[in-house]
Amino acid sequence: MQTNLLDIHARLQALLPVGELQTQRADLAFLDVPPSLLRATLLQLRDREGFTHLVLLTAVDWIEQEQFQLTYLVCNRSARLDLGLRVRIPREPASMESIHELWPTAATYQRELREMFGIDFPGSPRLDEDFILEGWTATPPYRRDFDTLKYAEETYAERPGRVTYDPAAHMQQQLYPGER
Amino acid sequence: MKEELQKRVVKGPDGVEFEVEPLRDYYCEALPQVERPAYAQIIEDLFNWARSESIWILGFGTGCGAIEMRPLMTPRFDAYRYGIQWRPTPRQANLFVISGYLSVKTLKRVIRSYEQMQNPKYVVGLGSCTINGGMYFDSYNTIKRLDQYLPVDLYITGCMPRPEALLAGFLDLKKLIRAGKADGANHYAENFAWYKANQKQVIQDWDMPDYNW
Amino acid sequence: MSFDWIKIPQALLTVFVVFNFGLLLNALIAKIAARVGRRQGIPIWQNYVDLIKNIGQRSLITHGVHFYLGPVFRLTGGVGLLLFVPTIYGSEMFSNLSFAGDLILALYFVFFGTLGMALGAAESGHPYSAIGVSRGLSQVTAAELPFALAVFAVALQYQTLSVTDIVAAQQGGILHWTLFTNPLAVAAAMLSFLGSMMRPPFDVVLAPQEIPIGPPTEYHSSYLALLQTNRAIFPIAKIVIYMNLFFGGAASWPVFALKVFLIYMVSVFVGVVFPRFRVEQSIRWFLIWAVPLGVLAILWV
Amino acid sequence: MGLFTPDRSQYPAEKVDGSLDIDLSSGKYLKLWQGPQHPGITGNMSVELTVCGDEVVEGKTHVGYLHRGFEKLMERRSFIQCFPIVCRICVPEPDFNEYCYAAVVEELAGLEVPELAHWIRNLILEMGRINSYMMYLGGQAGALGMGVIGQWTTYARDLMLDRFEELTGARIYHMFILPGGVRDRLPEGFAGRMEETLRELEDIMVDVEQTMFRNAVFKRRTVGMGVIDPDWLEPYGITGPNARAAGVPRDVRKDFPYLVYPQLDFEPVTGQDSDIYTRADVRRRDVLLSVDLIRQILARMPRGGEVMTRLPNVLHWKIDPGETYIRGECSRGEYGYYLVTDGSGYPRRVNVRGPSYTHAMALLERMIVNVNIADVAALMVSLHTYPPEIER
Repeated sequence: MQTNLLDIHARLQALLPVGELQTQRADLAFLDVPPSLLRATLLQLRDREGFTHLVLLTAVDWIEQEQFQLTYLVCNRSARLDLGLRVRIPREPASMESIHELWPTAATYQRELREMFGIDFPGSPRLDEDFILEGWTATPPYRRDFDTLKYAEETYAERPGRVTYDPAAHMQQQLYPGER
Repeated sequence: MKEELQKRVVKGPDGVEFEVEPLRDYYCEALPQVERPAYAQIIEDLFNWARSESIWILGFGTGCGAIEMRPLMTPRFDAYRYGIQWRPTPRQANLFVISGYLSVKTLKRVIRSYEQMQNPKYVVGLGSCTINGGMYFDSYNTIKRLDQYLPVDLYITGCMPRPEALLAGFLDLKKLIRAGKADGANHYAENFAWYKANQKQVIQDWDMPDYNW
Repeated sequence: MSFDWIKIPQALLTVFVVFNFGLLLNALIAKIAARVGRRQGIPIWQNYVDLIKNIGQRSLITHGVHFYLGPVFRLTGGVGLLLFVPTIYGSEMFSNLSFAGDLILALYFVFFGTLGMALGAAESGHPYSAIGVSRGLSQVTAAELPFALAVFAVALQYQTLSVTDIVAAQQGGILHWTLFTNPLAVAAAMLSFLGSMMRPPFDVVLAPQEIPIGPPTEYHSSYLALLQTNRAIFPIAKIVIYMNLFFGGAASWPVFALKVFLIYMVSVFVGVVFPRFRVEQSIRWFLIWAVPLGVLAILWV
Repeated sequence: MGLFTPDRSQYPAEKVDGSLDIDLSSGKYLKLWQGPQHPGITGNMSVELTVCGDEVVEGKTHVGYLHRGFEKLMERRSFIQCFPIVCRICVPEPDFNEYCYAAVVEELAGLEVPELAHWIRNLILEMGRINSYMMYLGGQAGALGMGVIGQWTTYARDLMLDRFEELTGARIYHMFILPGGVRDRLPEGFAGRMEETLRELEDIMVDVEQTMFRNAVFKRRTVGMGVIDPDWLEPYGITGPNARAAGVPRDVRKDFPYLVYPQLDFEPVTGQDSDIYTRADVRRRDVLLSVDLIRQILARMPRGGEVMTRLPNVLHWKIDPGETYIRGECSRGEYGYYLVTDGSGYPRRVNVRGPSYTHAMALLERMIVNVNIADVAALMVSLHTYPPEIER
């Protein structure tokens, strides 16, 4: 019998108090998990339900709610299902349990998150080494409150003569000249 | 400063202890010299002709433009016909093709490679990102004007430039060299302080001496 | 013993001719290799331009005294090899400074250049140079072994250590060549020849994809020009020895050009379509295939 | 192979945290940087090698030389403004970025794509796959000193780029697949010219097979070298040809069919031995598979119809809150886009999942231990990684 995400969710909910399932497609759904249960959920999914492939681990900055959302997307290749685990952690101080023992490749993702979002993963190998940036001292660049345009204008010399238009305003000027 | 660059005492394999000062031992801090044409005009003309007909490109693909360098060296475009070829080491190369956008991390390596090249040396900037930032005008990690950091002899526009554009650019560069106008290395040596100030402004992690060939 | 002083300018003339021939031949070989890759390849005069350009580079950096010695020793190896071996058989003008025991000297000169590079590359302090030179020395040693065995076989066969005498013994028809009188020695020597021409599959010494570009990593400007000069002379000088020992020598320049070209082409044909061996693989290859042939060649005699 | 036994007795001891205890000043070890200025590296990245004699004791991958901050740049560009920059994320195979971005936006915006556009997209992706493999084959042979293969395959790639140019007007960055469809139909007589190109390509592939895959020295250098243990597939997230060469038929085109792959007739190419040779061979056969797929697509494609759905005013295009993930099988493995929208005219967060990310970092660092310096370049190329998609 073909397993589907609802069955898996039901089995998961019987064991752990995870959140509701939000189905995006027949083969993709997202699930809210409290930070403390993440490891148990991942272990259950990996060892019992066959979600052995960690597709990606990334973060979304919900600055309005002072939270980071960590997305752990795991995949079951034989049943052809994807499940995204959404973990909300506070933005300051941002810290999360490392999962590099479950998937060695997660260490790389965690290094990137550490550098780009400033999220700490205690125990993850080589976490504080420079990964992509070198000698970065400003706000971690992927945070929403880092303004890349402003930083670029302040740091890098500009060639005079370059103009930037706002597309909407520019097209209005082009198509309906005279109208304000 | 990084730990491996600090002055320290090291015990060699034969048990002798000696002092290592990496910045002094591994790098040379003598500033670049302005080296003017030294011979009679007719000999310099001969040399300039030879330089223009034998352009050795440093094999350093700094950005996405590097992908069009391979077709340039293969049957369709075959730049070998014009005396252009690759050299894997900066010591033997004359031309540095900055193939596209430069992130700050690469810029540091580019400066080092450029300083290791021999005078006369030329720099060609490829693509709109070396001219004014191009697509990445608002990126926090790429420079917008290459000529602030290195003396550029020639720009080839496009995103990315086609191999035909590259060939045309190289022919233009040949004309510059033959006329003796491609004098970037001396310009770099003359305005060394200005270039270094610009470079240090963007490279946060400046752990090398000012001149390191 | 009287010495004919006119021999010195005559020998230098030989060097000059061989130098030009080598530059053109290298370009021709590069063109042939380019044709295999469906390219047109470099112009035939490109090597001259490169040479002039490298001499014309303005900055020169030195890493110490031995750094100078590298290219100088290398070039001495090539020129010395050529000077003490008769280039054209029967020509007083182009028999150079050959003497009765020149075969031993030639063997020595073949090795000389690599040793010089070892000095220079070690002084340059670049790790890739050091790795390249250690590979080069071990590979050249392995490649020279079958050649030395073949040379002993030939020397035993003709009972002389003079190259001129060996060539003389091979005159009088194609069947008098060592190629037919002692095929085993020739086979061993040709295998060794592949190894010493710095072409695939035995060019791990220079391998740009691993250790760009091995021993000459730090050499530039005039140093590189010296190395390029050697690159033109040394293969030809080496081929001259092979030609004299195994292929009946050359009695005139056209025959010389043809034979050198053909022998060179052997290594090119093999080289164009093969990837390179790792150094321990190539050493094993020489020990398994070439050395037994050399031993057999000595036994044959 | 005798000389290089995996005898670890003379190797450095491990520290408590699992890293090696390497005392550089003892003179026993040498630190070598392979890259970024190095011809034996795949693109602009570097590997920091610690060698003992001729053998690598430890390798660390360093990336970031190509970082432009795409994911940040896309957050301040509207959905249609993102479309021209996404292809620049991965240079040798840009079309997958266009497809994944278009698909991910279409799913969240609820756009229906016309049937013909699906076929044209599929055609472009397969053409791009051939290009990418051609770069790989040349690089793999070049890393072992066989430059002539690179000449042939780059020539074949140029032929395919001609077809791209005819179809899209550009050589490298095509910017053809945009959210809602594709820019144009196939030009008149395209199928015939494509067939000519494919024939020439097949001829070149025969040459490549003869000179490269039946070459004794090539076999000597690659067979049994750089083996990926099938047990590593899950922990290291290995996908694509690297996994298929280990005997696991893991192919997104089959497992999670997208575009018109369900209507095409093909079987994923797999190998058995999981060494460098097998990986190269799997990719060579994958080229032939792509050639076959292009023929099928051109033969079965609908003759007419729309190629573009009607978009809302792109200057004021807002997408409702949501998040999704779209994957496709690029030449290196699973390529995916993760998009989060928050109801504004700009993406909240885009994450690009390139297969090189895991292959070049964690996997390479593990595989490079115990390898001869001479094999490092070949090993790295055989994983087929493109640095720009690691750091974006």
